[in-house]
Formats: sequence, structure tokens, C-alpha cells
Amino acid sequence: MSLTETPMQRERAQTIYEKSKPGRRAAVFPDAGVPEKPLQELIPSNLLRAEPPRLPEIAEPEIVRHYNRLSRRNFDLDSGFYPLGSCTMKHNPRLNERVAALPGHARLHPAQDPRRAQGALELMWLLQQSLGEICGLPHVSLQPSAGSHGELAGLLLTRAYHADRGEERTKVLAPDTSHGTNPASVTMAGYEVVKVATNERGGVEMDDLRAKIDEDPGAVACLMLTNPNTLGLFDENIAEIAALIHAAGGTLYYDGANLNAVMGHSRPGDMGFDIVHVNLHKSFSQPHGGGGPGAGPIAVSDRIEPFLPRPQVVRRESDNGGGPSYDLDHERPQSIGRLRGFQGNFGVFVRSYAYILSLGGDGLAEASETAVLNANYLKARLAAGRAGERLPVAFDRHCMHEFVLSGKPMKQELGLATLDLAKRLLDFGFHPPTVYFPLLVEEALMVEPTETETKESLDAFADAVEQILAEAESDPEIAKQAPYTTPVRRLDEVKATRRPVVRQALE
Amino acid sequence: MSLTETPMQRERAQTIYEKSKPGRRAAVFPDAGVPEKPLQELIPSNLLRAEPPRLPEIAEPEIVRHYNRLSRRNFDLDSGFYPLGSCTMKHNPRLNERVAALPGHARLHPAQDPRRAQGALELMWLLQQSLGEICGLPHVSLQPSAGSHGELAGLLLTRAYHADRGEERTKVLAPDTSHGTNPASVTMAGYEVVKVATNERGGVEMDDLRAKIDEDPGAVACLMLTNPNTLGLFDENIAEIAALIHAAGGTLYYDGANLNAVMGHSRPGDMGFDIVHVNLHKSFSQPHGGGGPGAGPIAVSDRIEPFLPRPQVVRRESDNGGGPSYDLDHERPQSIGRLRGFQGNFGVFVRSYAYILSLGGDGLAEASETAVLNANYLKARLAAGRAGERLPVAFDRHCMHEFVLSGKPMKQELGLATLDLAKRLLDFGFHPPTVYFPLLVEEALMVEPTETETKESLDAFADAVEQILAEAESDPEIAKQAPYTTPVRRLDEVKATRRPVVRQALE
Amino acid sequence: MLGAIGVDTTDELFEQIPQPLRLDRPLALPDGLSEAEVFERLAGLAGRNADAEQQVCFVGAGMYDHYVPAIVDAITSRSEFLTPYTPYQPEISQGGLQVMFEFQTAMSELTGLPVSNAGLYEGPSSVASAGYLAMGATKRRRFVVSRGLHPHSRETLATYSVGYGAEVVEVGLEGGMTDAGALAEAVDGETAAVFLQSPNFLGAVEDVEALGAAAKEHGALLVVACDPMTLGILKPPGECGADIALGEGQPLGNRLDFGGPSFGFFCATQEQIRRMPGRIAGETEDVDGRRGFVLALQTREQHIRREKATNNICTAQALNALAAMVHLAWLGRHGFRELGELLAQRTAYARERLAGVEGVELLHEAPVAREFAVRLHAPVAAVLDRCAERGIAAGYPLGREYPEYGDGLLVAITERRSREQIDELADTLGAAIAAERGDLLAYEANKSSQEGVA
Amino acid sequence: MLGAIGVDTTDELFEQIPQPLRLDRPLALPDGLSEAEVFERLAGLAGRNADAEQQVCFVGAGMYDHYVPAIVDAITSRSEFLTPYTPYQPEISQGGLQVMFEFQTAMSELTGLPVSNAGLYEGPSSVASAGYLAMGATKRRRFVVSRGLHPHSRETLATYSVGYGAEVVEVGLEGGMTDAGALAEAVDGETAAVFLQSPNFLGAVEDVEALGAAAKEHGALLVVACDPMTLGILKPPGECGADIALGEGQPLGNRLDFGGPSFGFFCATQEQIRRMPGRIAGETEDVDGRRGFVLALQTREQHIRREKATNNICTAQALNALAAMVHLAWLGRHGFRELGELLAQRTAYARERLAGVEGVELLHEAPVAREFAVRLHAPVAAVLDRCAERGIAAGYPLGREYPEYGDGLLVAITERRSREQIDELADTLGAAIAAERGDLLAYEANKSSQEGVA
Ligand SMILES: Cc1ncc(COP(=O)(O)O)c(C=O)c1O
Ligand SMILES: Cc1ncc(COP(=O)(O)O)c(C=O)c1O
Repeated sequence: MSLTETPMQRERAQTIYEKSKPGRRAAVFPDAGVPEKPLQELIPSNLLRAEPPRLPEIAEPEIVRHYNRLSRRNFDLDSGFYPLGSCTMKHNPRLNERVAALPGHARLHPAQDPRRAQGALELMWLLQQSLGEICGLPHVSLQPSAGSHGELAGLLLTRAYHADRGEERTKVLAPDTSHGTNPASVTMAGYEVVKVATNERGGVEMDDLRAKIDEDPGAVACLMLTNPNTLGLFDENIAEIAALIHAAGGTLYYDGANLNAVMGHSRPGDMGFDIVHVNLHKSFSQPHGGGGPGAGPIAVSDRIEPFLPRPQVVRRESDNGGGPSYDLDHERPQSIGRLRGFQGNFGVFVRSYAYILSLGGDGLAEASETAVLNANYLKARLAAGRAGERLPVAFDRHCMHEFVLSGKPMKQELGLATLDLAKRLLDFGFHPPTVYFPLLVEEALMVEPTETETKESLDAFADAVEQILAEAESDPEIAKQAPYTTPVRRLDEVKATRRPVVRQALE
Repeated sequence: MSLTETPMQRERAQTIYEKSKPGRRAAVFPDAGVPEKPLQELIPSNLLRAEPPRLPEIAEPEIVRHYNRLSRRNFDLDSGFYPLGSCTMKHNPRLNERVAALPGHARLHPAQDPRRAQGALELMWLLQQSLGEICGLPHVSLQPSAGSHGELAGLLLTRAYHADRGEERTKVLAPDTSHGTNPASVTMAGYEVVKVATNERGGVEMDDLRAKIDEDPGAVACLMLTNPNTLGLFDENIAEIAALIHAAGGTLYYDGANLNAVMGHSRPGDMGFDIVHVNLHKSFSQPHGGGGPGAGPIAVSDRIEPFLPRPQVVRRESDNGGGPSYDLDHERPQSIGRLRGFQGNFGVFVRSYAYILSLGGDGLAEASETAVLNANYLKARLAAGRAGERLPVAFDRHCMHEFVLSGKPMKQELGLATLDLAKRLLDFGFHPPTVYFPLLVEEALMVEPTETETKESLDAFADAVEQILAEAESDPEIAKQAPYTTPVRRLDEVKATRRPVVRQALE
Repeated sequence: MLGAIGVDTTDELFEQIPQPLRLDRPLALPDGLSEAEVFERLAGLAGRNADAEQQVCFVGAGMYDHYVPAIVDAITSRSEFLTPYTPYQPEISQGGLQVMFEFQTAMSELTGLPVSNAGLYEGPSSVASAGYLAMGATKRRRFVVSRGLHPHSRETLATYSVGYGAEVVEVGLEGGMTDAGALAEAVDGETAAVFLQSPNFLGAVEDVEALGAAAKEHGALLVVACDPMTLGILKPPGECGADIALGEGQPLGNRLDFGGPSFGFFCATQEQIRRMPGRIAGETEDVDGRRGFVLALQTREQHIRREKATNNICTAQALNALAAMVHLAWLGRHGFRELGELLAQRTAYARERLAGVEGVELLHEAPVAREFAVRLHAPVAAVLDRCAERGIAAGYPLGREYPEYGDGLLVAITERRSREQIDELADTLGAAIAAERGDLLAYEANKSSQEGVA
Repeated sequence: MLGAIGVDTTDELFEQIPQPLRLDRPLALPDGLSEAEVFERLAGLAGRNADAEQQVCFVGAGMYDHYVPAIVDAITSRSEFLTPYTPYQPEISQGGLQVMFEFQTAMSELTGLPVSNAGLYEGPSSVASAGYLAMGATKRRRFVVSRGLHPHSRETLATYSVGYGAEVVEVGLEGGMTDAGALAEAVDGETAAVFLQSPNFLGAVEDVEALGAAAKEHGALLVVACDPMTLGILKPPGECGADIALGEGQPLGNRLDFGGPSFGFFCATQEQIRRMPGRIAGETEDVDGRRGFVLALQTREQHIRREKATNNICTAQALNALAAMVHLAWLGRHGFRELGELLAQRTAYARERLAGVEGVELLHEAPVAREFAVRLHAPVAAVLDRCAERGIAAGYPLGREYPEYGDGLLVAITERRSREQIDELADTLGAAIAAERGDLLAYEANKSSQEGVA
């Protein structure tokens, strides 16, 4: 038994299908308890399946062991620092899981008659009100399932808005720092993306913006912006930007992924945005689940409201003096229609509403304050060490909730790519920051600590980066071969794409 | 960073007190919301505390991380084979946790009026009936909190029984293979232990038993027996043993820790036992919780019944033709009284009753059958390999649900103590069997696989033992220095007892 | 910390926000509450919903009250699965990645198609994503859609189509099933895809193979939406010529949650693998030759491809897919089939039982697997109210989405619905209808004579 | 497998059981059920209990309806804590062992005594174990017990005493507190231990220090039972001269569970460390010098010492102690004190509010911390029934265990009991008493004049 191999590394991956043994099972069912007929008499045999799908045959104890052991091959927020830029990996209070699991929420059928789902509808209405207040835009639809879904919704709303005014616009402007979902959503919504340059302060390059607008103002449907942007910097020209877009007749879309920086401090609506999406799984603490679920509610201005998706949760004051009641409004003649089934990711709404109730208005503002403080502290700690030279901050000014470093000097001087640094961080027990985004920054490293981290965690992270850079000065190979102690070491991603094996072969 | 140190080993133990930082907190409370008075006006200041206890000051995210990371420093049944003899480490179905957590169970106050706790009392009554049927003894008290508590109860019942007949008996017989709790309970109950020898078949040495009885039959209060005993062997002379004890006027106590071997196949009551305790956390699948909670209900014969603890769950048929009702009977004039607060470990009862409902009568019998089959298979697999020579089975016959090996030859021939083998097994990802018990067997190794293990697990364990023995033949030092890959390596237990440090020092 | 940053107050850090844009008042939201208070508040709201624990639930329409085994909660609630994000760093995400790989294998087995992604948002938006894929694959802009496709799917497809610029043509139903003739006529050389659902929204098991011929003929993709819980007994779409099989994943290990979160599954032929939306885990090796898993084919995705991505999805529903995988492992190969059979048998019984109730008639006679439609000879809303008062959610009213079936009710069966509950439904429904028609007596008389049928 | 064993059937393996002793019929138990069926069955039973979610619970008497924070469930439900057994193999049990060490530290801090074990079964049996310890320590066989000690503790101590042969002498109460004079008289040179409880069963905070003097004087051990939730504000027993401080641990992180499982805590002076019952974790080092934890002082225990063990306990309540530790960490140093203050303030308010209700008078005027006793001028059982009908569990009737207080009711307060609920209790209690006394009108009139008090 080699001692250089960790216990986890020694345990080679084996899928649940490989643990299957004919005849084993976990589930048992009572017999139907009704007079039975041969299946062929119920359904024509040409529509029936010959062989059952080859699902694993395995008993409960081994299922539990399989997934428990697998789970330990994940790094998770509940066991360590996870400064994944742009993802707002804040702590997920367990209370939110508890209230989401209440039978009145978890076992409520989405088609329940609204008169018998008043609690759920009121909760959704209260969440709409809260998000409207936080965003400074009064009308909210909770339907979008995530941020990118919200973006698509926003662009379809833009299209509907223009169409309603008899206009057909074709272009959507977005800075070169924008997140990948922005341009992807633009195309899906049938628009053409026009990239806008970034200025030396990390904001929108105003001359380029003017130029892009002036090319054909009547073609400008929308400008999509993240503010603070993906560099973690607040664009001071936002008022002027809004004026220019509105003058051209376009709408202004706010990508709310970075809302965690400004809650209670500045509101997209007040900045002049018409449409905002909110990633509830970021600023509002829905656990990230290994890649979802989340939700991407949108808040919009009065002029956009008529086009909001169907159905919409509405509150009705009672005529007979009783309390208000809540309903689903399906009659929205100008609505863009549905974006998904039923009412949205309700379970996510419960968690985020519980989060808002827990923190309250001041608590949210405080959260943003601490998030910004933590980011600037970590930025300063790093700048004070080797990172100051090797990993300089891309735009040197106070950041908001996150900041972006450039590994360019590190690569040139030490031959260490940002990826190497990231992989080496794994050996130190940290989740690396987001890497190679935004594209604008060479060898980018995007760091977002969030407000729920302690100073000790930030210091430990800064120390690890320092140690890795020091180590690399004497021997860069160490980082280039990293990681060493993870369940598996560097994986061949190219192979996985060249000759993709995307399912288990079964005989 | 040394690569011979695993990531977990590198992470040195740090207590939650050492992570505490003044001013941090998780809990917040609303203000009392009532007119407040200075505390001193409510309670005389000489009765008040000067300084709050030095509990940790730490926020929720770090509490969660602390205990999540700590948890991974445990080996658990849900991730690997755990053949800890005498402990019946069978799988714990998660369904049982789900039903135990239902508010109707989890938030039911123990002092609730029985008329408003009918569901709980019925459940307890149904569990009593089930255990009575399984043990072959009609009267059950669920009060004892674990096996040893049941033993004490049984001995106090014995005392009450004899006292009621005007007798004062002083001796309790127990085989030298008995579990430590047996003699400990005997002393606590005010009796004297008399050890009975074991014969060459692993059963009670009849001549010695007769001798010990004949010394002074009138002094024999009780014989405590485990059957199958701690060697995993069924004592074929049990009928004769019972006859002898009863002839002497003593009671026969059955230590039910090994009931998992005989459920639905043989019943203590039918063997002649008067009192049985059942470890619900063994045969009836209560999770072991790192050392409890459990429960040790007792089942007794008619002659013992009058003395059962107070209160007792009873069923009352309704006089007005309605359904039966359930109540707590506090009026039991001959009862030995209470053994604890309220009604017992109800949450454990819910889990075990759910387990009984899930398996049903046949399922329980099948469980015992598989447990016995697995034990005999593993015994055979081991005997076929090096263990046959080095780790021979102590008494070579078919075993029941567990078996005991002797490491004596291994120690003599390879210089490997049973402890070394156990520690080396840790590197292979197994929980070792129970070691050095029963005392009768030199270098004992007590193996109980349980019915929920697969053949693959048994084979893997046998292979590991084989590999360790082979390895030891070439180099015994490897095992003597083991383990290598556990979060910590061999610990100095002597130091911990010589100069005990049993709490964190805080300034 | 401020010292290290070189500011005196945190407020200085916010000065990069122009003064006029800074909120000069606290948010108009209530003050924060203690954990116990938040719990009480939300328990209070939850208490005002009639959930499937309080009512016997025969409502389906895409989401079903199946029993979710306890191990699903136990595993999905583990921090290691609950709290990480998308596995961008595979070396420390093997748990999540292997689960995706196992899930893809399971969905591929269920649908009979070789390629599965790791899951999308939910059912209807997956249908819309299939449309986007079909446009890319065929360079055509016309969809032919069966009216048997879930109304939410049709609406969502329509919403998206306005965006990516496609035309949607709907084909009606005949006797509860897609009108084969009309479909054949509707499909042409401009058709990018044909969308079917089986069992369709009215519960009818469609002959996908036969209906799909039209698509094949004109080189359009055949997209089939299906209910995973029926795939233990129904011929998998892949064996019926489907190019894409997708659907709402909720029945697999996910709670009702008033509609979400759940997940959408999406499987396709090998041919479409590089046009797939969403994450896909692939098998590979590490530098030492250890088996491992990574996000494969990322070149399809927005974070690499940006405006040229095959879809805009980023955060999906990984945890819900895990729940499905655990549920499927628990059901196992044979349990999964048995469950399908159990549903079919009880559904057949319920259908017959209800057909025997005065004032109830079948909406169609087509074969069904787990859900069926009836007509009520009384105002549906009023009848449902009466049933609700007796603790029964009797079904899904078809009126809003199918005006042509204003008297229609869709009734769904899960393994949680016992024969006794089905009988209770029949009686309650009968009584409600009778009461609505004001002749309770006639009903009673009639009921006794029905006893035979049950 | 049979082949490897060398038998043809499993039955052969059971032949070692003599034929006459083999059960020749199946067990008379129902057949096994599916998971969903078992869930429904048990949910049905649970539904027939009036729990603290359905009723506003003012019942205490040793177990209290505190709010258990969600992280407690999240952590205790982790397999790594839930499914292992006693940490006999410390190298793979550091998680559990460190938790024990942290728990021991916390209980030592709460009680002000240097040594704590890792927990016993529950409160009353811990009292009995203290008796056993005291006998061993003093070689005496006489216990003097305050009537303020929980009735269950007194009964359990009596039960055990019959076994290990000790005499129990009870000392009565005066004005709700232990009769100091009688106590001083009762204690003598044969007394092994004096047992007090503070707050005592009637809620009164005792002057332990003063009462304990008698014990000191005669060389008897002073054993003090206490409610952990009051130790944030009350002087710790260790500072009052207690040799042993113990109690019911349920209020710390454990659910009501109709009485168990919970745990008993047990702390003592350094002098008693080798006589302690139960597991004790100790700090040590591994061969490489890494800090680690093990089960210390095992030589006290049954598996080593057998008949000479300091106690017979083996399986204890480790998971419940973990729940307590997590709850305490969540409360934190200041939160723990604030909670104690919150309870004291609301209790004072409730006591005053109830004292103002017609037909209610205080049973004693002694200082209280979280629970208090009143007398009702109406049949207690009937009044409690009326309150229950209005959704309030008004308290614990003293009659059975304190015949001298046949009209007594014990009322407990937790942080879950809001001022509104307390007011509701007062009104409901008042109405119930009035109704019992048949003068509802008088009550109404009186109520309005009371409004001032509230
Ligand atoms: C800046 C930005 N915009 C948009 C998105 C897309 O949001 P979602 O992943 O919820 O679809 C993200 C999330 O990664 C983001 O960071
Ligand atoms: C044979 C035997 N008897 C008695 C006991 C004591 O049971 P408990 O630990 O539940 O007190 C045990 C448990 O370890 C045992 O194995």
C-alpha cells in the first residue's frame, strides 16, 4: 500500500451500476389491492416495453454507503472557504431547509386551488414585495428558474415592449466583461450582441458606448449591465449610461448576480434600470446544490409591467371587509406568456423569504457592507504580499463585494498559470476563486469572499497564496503538478470532450 | 507539505473553544416583550451568577463547518463494514428517523394527559406486544434506557420477587463469558457475583454450575445468561440449566444482546427464562449514535409481572362499545418503582416499532437467518485462509450470528497482537471486530457481520485479514506500527488515564 | 480590517457609488427576526395550505404525489451535496460529477436514447430548449405540436419561439389522442421538429412510433415528452424513433413543492450530442490513470461559447437530479417496473370505478397508464369544492386550458393512492355531483346497486 | 455461501438449537409493509397526539418545549455521528471523542465543577447513580433528600436504593423551599449524601449554599440537581459547594420526544474523578505527537472492572449530548445568558399575570427562574381539560405527586412562549376556572378591571 496515495485516492471510482447484483433491491411494494388484468389488456403490447431499464439492483444499506462515500469526494461550503467569484457562496442557514420541508410547502400540489393555497401565494406575494423594494422596481415575477432564465425573460419583455410600440429593434449591447449567459440569452431571444469596451477604470468605455449607439440608435433594443460589474467595480457613469440608452429608446437590463454588493445601499431601479433579475441562490442564500436549484425572479418598471409572464401572483383586497386574499392572475393580455410550468421554484422562494425575514432590511444592508469589507480586506492582504507583484489586482481601486486579479506576471515570471495556482490551492483545502473570467483580464482570478466568512478564513487564504507563490519561486513544478492530495489528481478534460463517454456501458 | 501525511492528519485537532472570538454569535433573541425588572429584583443577587459560562463565541457558519469537519474524523456504519462483535451493527433505515421526527412524536410532551397522547401510548403498547411475542414472555416494560439498565431492572425484579416470598437471596450466577455489564449490574443491585465456568463446547460447564448451586441453593437469586452466548454459540443445555436454577428457586435472566441470532427461531421464554432485556439499538436497528441513545425493554413471565416498574402502559377496552383506549398505570402496589423519568426513550420505540412493521414476523426470522448465514460464511472464509492457522476460531462448531477467534497463535508465531491486527484493519477501511472480549479467549477477536452486509463486504474483509497476515509473515512491524492513514495514529491511552485532561482549559 | 484596507469607515468603500444613487433611507422591510420567530411565521403560512398530507390528492397534470423514500432526504441534505456549486474544479467535485454520470446513465436507460444531459430547469422549458436545438440542427423555423402536449409546455414553447423566431402549428386530438391525419398534413419540409407527449396530457398512451413517421419522412426531429414513472412499462421513446426524449422530472424523487424546484431531463441521439443544452458529465482519467469525471463538451456552453452557445442555461437543478438518481437506485430495475405496473392496475381500477359513478363518464377510451380524464355532468368547480370539503383533491379541471372540455377532470394515481382512497373518491365524487344536481336520493339508490362493480 | 460453510441449508445452522426449543410456527406479528405504508401507519398514530405544535405548551416538570435550532438536526443526522457506536477505536472516532471533550468542557463551565462525564441516560437515573457514587466515596448508606427534588428522581433513587442497600430520608418544603431546619436535623454522620434541586420542582430557586452547609458539616456529599437552562443566570452549583451537579439534559438541544431519549449530565469535583459513572473523553497524543482524544479512565468501567465498576452503564446517550453541545455553541456565551434572562423576565410576567386572575393564587412566593406553581380555586383536572379544548396545555398538575397540593399547577415558560400566549393563558385559565365555578359573568366583569395589570 503506497503511502503517497491518500486513502481516498486509493479508493478508485466505482459507479452504482458496478455495485449492482441481480436480485437485490431496496423498494418493496404492496400488491395493487385491486382486481388485476394482464398489462397487455390495459395497454396495446406494441406500446409496451420489452425489458425493464437496467437500473442498479442494490439494497438500501449499499445505496446509502455509495452516496455517503461519494459525497465525501466533494468539497463543500459547509466545510471550507469557497471564494468562487460571481457566485456569492454565502452560508446557507439550515433553518431555511427546515421551513422549506414543512409539509404545507413540500407536499403542496402546484395545481391546488388558490383558495386552498393562500399561505403559499401570500409568501410569494411577500417575496415579490421584498424584492421590489430591494431592487427599486415595483413589479416582480418570480417565474424564472435561474439568472439566465431571467435574462431571457428580460429580453423577451424588451421585445414585447418595443413591439407594443410598433418597433422592431435588433441589437443588444453588453460590455466585454459580461457573463457568458448574457450573450447566450441575447442570441436565444433572437437579438444580435454588440460588445462594448471597458475603460481604464474598469467601467463602460463611454466613447465606445456612444459610438455603438450612434451607429444605429433605432436598432438598440437593450443594454445589459452588471453593476457592480464582473470586475467587482461599480460603474460611476451608470446615470449617464442610462440616459444614453433611454435616449436611444432602448431598455436597460440589470444582471443581478452581483446584487450582494449593494443591498440596501443602492437600487438598480434608482440607477435607471428597467429590468432586473435576482439570483436567489446567490444574494438570498439558496444552497447551490452542486449546480442548482436556484431561481431568477425579475423586477421591472411600470412601462414593462404589462408584459410580465403569466400567471402572476396578485393580492386582492376583500370587498366584504375581510382580510386580503391572493390569487394567480392568468388573464394578462399583453403578457409574454409562460416561461416554465406552474408558478416557479417555490421551494427556493420559501428559503429566500426566510432569509429575508431573518436578516430584515438592516441585516441585508449590513450583509452587503460586510461583503464589501471582506473583499477589500482580502484584496489588501494579498496586495501586501507576493501577490502584489505576481498577482496584481486588474483595476486598482476599492472594489465592491469581489475583485479580479491578473496572473499575467505570475505566468511570465514564474511560469505559473492561474490554473496552476488554483490547483495548488486545492492542496491547501480551499476552493479556488473563479478562473479565466472575465475574459478581458489575462489569467484572471476572480475572488468573492462573501460576508459570512471570518477574518481568520481570509487570512488563511492570503497566507496560502503567499506560500504557493514563495514555493513557486524556488520550484514552480510543485504547483504545475498540483493537486496531490485530492481524491483524484489533474483530470484529462480534453479526452472527455474528444471521445465523450457520457454514460455507463451496461450489457 | 509532507506527502506521507494525509490531508486529515495534517489538519490538527482544534476545539470549538479555540475557534471562539469575543463578540461573535449565532443565536439572537427577541426582547422579552414584557415589562422588565432588574434581575436582582427577581432573584436575590447572592443566588445569581457573576460571569456567564465561557461557552464558545462563534457564528453559525463556523459551527457548521466545525462539526461537519469533525464528523469526517469518525468512521461510521453508513460508510463501511462494522463487524463489532456483540453490538449488532445492522443498517439503520432512514425511514425510522423520518417517522421519529414527526411533530406528533418529537414535540409531544411526556406529561401530556394520556387522553391526548393516545397515539403514543398505542404505539408503546403495540411495541410491548411485539416484543412479548418475540421473546415468548407476555409482560413487557419499556422503561429501561439500555441493556445494562434492563439488567439492573431484572435484578431488582428478582429481589422483589424473592422478598415477596419472604426470601433474601444473595448470589447471582454468571458464566465467565458474560458481558461486563452483567457483573456490574449484579453489584449495583446489591448481589454477589458467582462465576460459572465454560465447557469445551463453549457452553456452561454443567458440573461447575451444579457445584456452585449446591454450595447453597437457597442463596441463588438468579442466573444471568446470554444465549447464544458471547462466543456466538447456542448453549444446548439451556433446558437443563433452567431446570437446575428453578429447582434451586432462582430466576433465570436472559441478556438479550444476542437476540438478533434467534428472532422467530427460538424464544427465551420457551427456553425457561423469567426475565429478558432487549437492546432495541441492536436487534431492532436504533442507530448507535456514537454510544447511544438506545433502550433496553424487559419482558417477563407471569410470576415476575406484579413487580414491573411504574408507570406501565395499559390498554383498556371501552365499556361503551367504543374502541380501546390506552393509559399509564401508576397504581402498581408491588412495583419496584421507577427506573427513570417519564415513560422511557420513546423516540427509540418509534424507530424500533417502525422497524418491526417494516420487516414483519417473517422478515425478522429471515433477518436472523441471514445474520447466522453471514457469520458462518465469514467464519468459513477466514478458516480457509491464513486465519485458519493464525487466528483459529475459539470453539470450532457452527456459530450463530457471531463468532470468536483467538489471536494466540498469531501472537506467538508472528508477534502480532490482536490489537495490532485491529489497528492494521483500520488502514484497510474496516472497523475492527470487538477485541479482547470475551476474556475467556486469549487475544480474542469477536466478529459479528449482521444480516445487512453483502457477500462482497464479507469477502473483502476476509481478504484484508489474509493480506495483513501475509504481510506480517514478511514484516510484522508494518502492523505493529499501524494505523498509518487514519486522522490520527495510535494514541497514548495510558497518558490519558494517568494524567487525565478531561476538559478544555479556558482563561 | 479597515486599517489594512486604508480607510476609516466601511462607508468610504461605498463612495464609488455616486451620492445620488445611494439609498438615503433604510429598506422598507421589517426588522430581522430570531430563528424561532421565522420558523413560527413560516409554519403559520404553511398551515394555510391544503397539502397532500391533509387532502387525499388525485391531482397530477405533470406533478405527482409519489412517496419519496427517506434516503433521498438523507442524502440530498448532506452538506457535501447541498452546498457546493457547479463542479468547475473536478478534482474536488468527483462526488457531484459521478452522480451526474450515474444520472445520465439512468435517464438514458429510461428513454432508450444514448445521450443524456445532467438535467435542465424543469419540463416545459426543456421542451422550449428542444425547439432551439431543433432549429440549430435543421436550420428550419417551424414546429408542429400535438395538443396532447402539456399546455404549459406549449405555452412555454410559444413564448420562446417569439424570441428565437419560430412558428408553432398545433395539431388537435381525436378520441383523446393526437389526430394522426392532421399531424401528417401539418408536417412539411420546413418543419424543424414534431412535438408529442406520451402519455399525453389527457393520460392517453400515444402510438409515438406511428405518429412520428411524418417527422422522419420530412427530416424533422421527433421530440417526445414523457412521464418518467411510466417508462418502466411503456416502450421507451428511443425505440419509437424519437430524436429527443424529455420531460418533467418531479415524479422521480422530488417533492411537489407547489411546482418546483424539480428538474427537466433531456436525452437525445448521438447525432445531437454537440447540440445538447445543459451540463454533461463525462468519464476520463487523472494524471496517475485514476478513473474520474469532468464536465464534458463545455464548448457547447455559454461560459465558453457565449453568444454561440447551444443554450443559455448555467445554474440548473443538480440537487434535484441527485434526488432522482437516489430514488431510481432505491426503486431498482425491477421495483421500477413493478411501480409502473402498480400504477397501471390501480389507474385501470379507478377509471372503471369512476366510470360507474352516476354523472361521470370517460372523456376518452384510449389506453392510459397512470392518469385519465372524465367528464362530469355537473359544474366541475363546484364539485371539486364539495370534494375538497371532504378532504379530497379530486383532480385537475381541464376547462381553462381545454375550453372544449369545460366539463373535463383529469384524475391521477400514485402508489400512495390505495384502493380504499379510490373508492372514497368515487363515492365522494358521486355524492358531490348528485348534490350539485340536487338529487342526492337518486344517487344513494344508485350507489347501492353500484357496489357490485367495486 | 452455503457451500463455503459446508451445509445444504441455513436451517442446518440452527440445529444447534435443541428441537423442542425451536419455534415451530411463524411469529404472530403482521406481515412486513412497504416504506410508504409504514410511514402512513406511524403518521396516523402521531396524528392522535396533541403535540406542542398543536397546543400552546406551558407544561414543564423537567422537560421543556424549547426551540431546537435547525443546525442541531443537520449535524446530529449526519451518518458520521448517527451510525457509529461507542468510540472503542479512537483513531477512527476522533469526531465523536472530541465532541465528548467539548461537551464535558461545556457542562463543567455550566455547573462550575471541574469534571464532567460524557452523559448518562437521563436525569433521575443520574441522581440514582450519584447515590451509588456517594456510597462508594463515603462508605455510608443514608441519603437525605429534599422534597423539592423531582418526584421522578426521588422515586428512582428509592428504587435503586433497595438494590444497593441505602436508606432514603426525605425533608419537606416550607414556602416552596426546602425546610432548612428540618434538613439540618436530618443530616448526620451516617449520611452519604444530601440531595437538593434548584430551581426545585416547584420552580423555587433554593439557597443551595446555605442548605449545603449541613452536608459539609457531616462530611456528606452535596448532590445538586439543576436545570441547565437556568445556569446562565443562577450561581453554578460548583460555587455553592456542590460535590456533584447533575440533571436532565433535555432542555439543551433535545426534543420532547414524549420523554426520551435525552441525556443526564453529571459533573463532580476533581476528588471524585475516579468514581465517576459513564464515559469520559480525555486529551492525549498519537505516536507522531498529534493531539487526539480517547476514552479516559476506562478502569472505572464495567468492561474492564466488571463487578467492581463504578457503574454498570455501557450504551449511554452520546448523540443527545452532541445535540446539547451544538445547541450550546449556537447559543454561545452571551446568548446563553440572555436566554436565561429572557426566561426569568417572561416567567415573572406570567406569574404576576396569573396571580391577577380570579381563582388563581401563587402556591409560593419564593424566587423563580423559568417555572412557578399556583393554586386553582377549581378542580385542576377539569380546568386543564377546558384549556386543552382551547388549544392550551396550561401546566403540570401537582396532585398525584404532591397530595398536599391537590389544587396545585406548575407552569413553565420557554422562549417559545410569547407575551401574547401568556396573556392568552391567563384569559383561558380564568375563563375555565370561572366556568367551573359557574360564574362566567363575574369573571368577565373582573377581567376588564384586570386589563390594567397586563
Ligand atoms: C454575472 C453573472 N450573470 C449571470 C449569471 C447566470 O445566473 P444563473 O447561473 O443563475 O443562470 C451568473 C451566474 O453564474 C453570473 O455570475
Ligand atoms: C452481551 C451484552 N450484554 C449487555 C450489553 C449492555 O447493553 P447496553 O450497552 O445497551 O447497556 C451489551 C452491549 O454492549 C452486550 O454486548
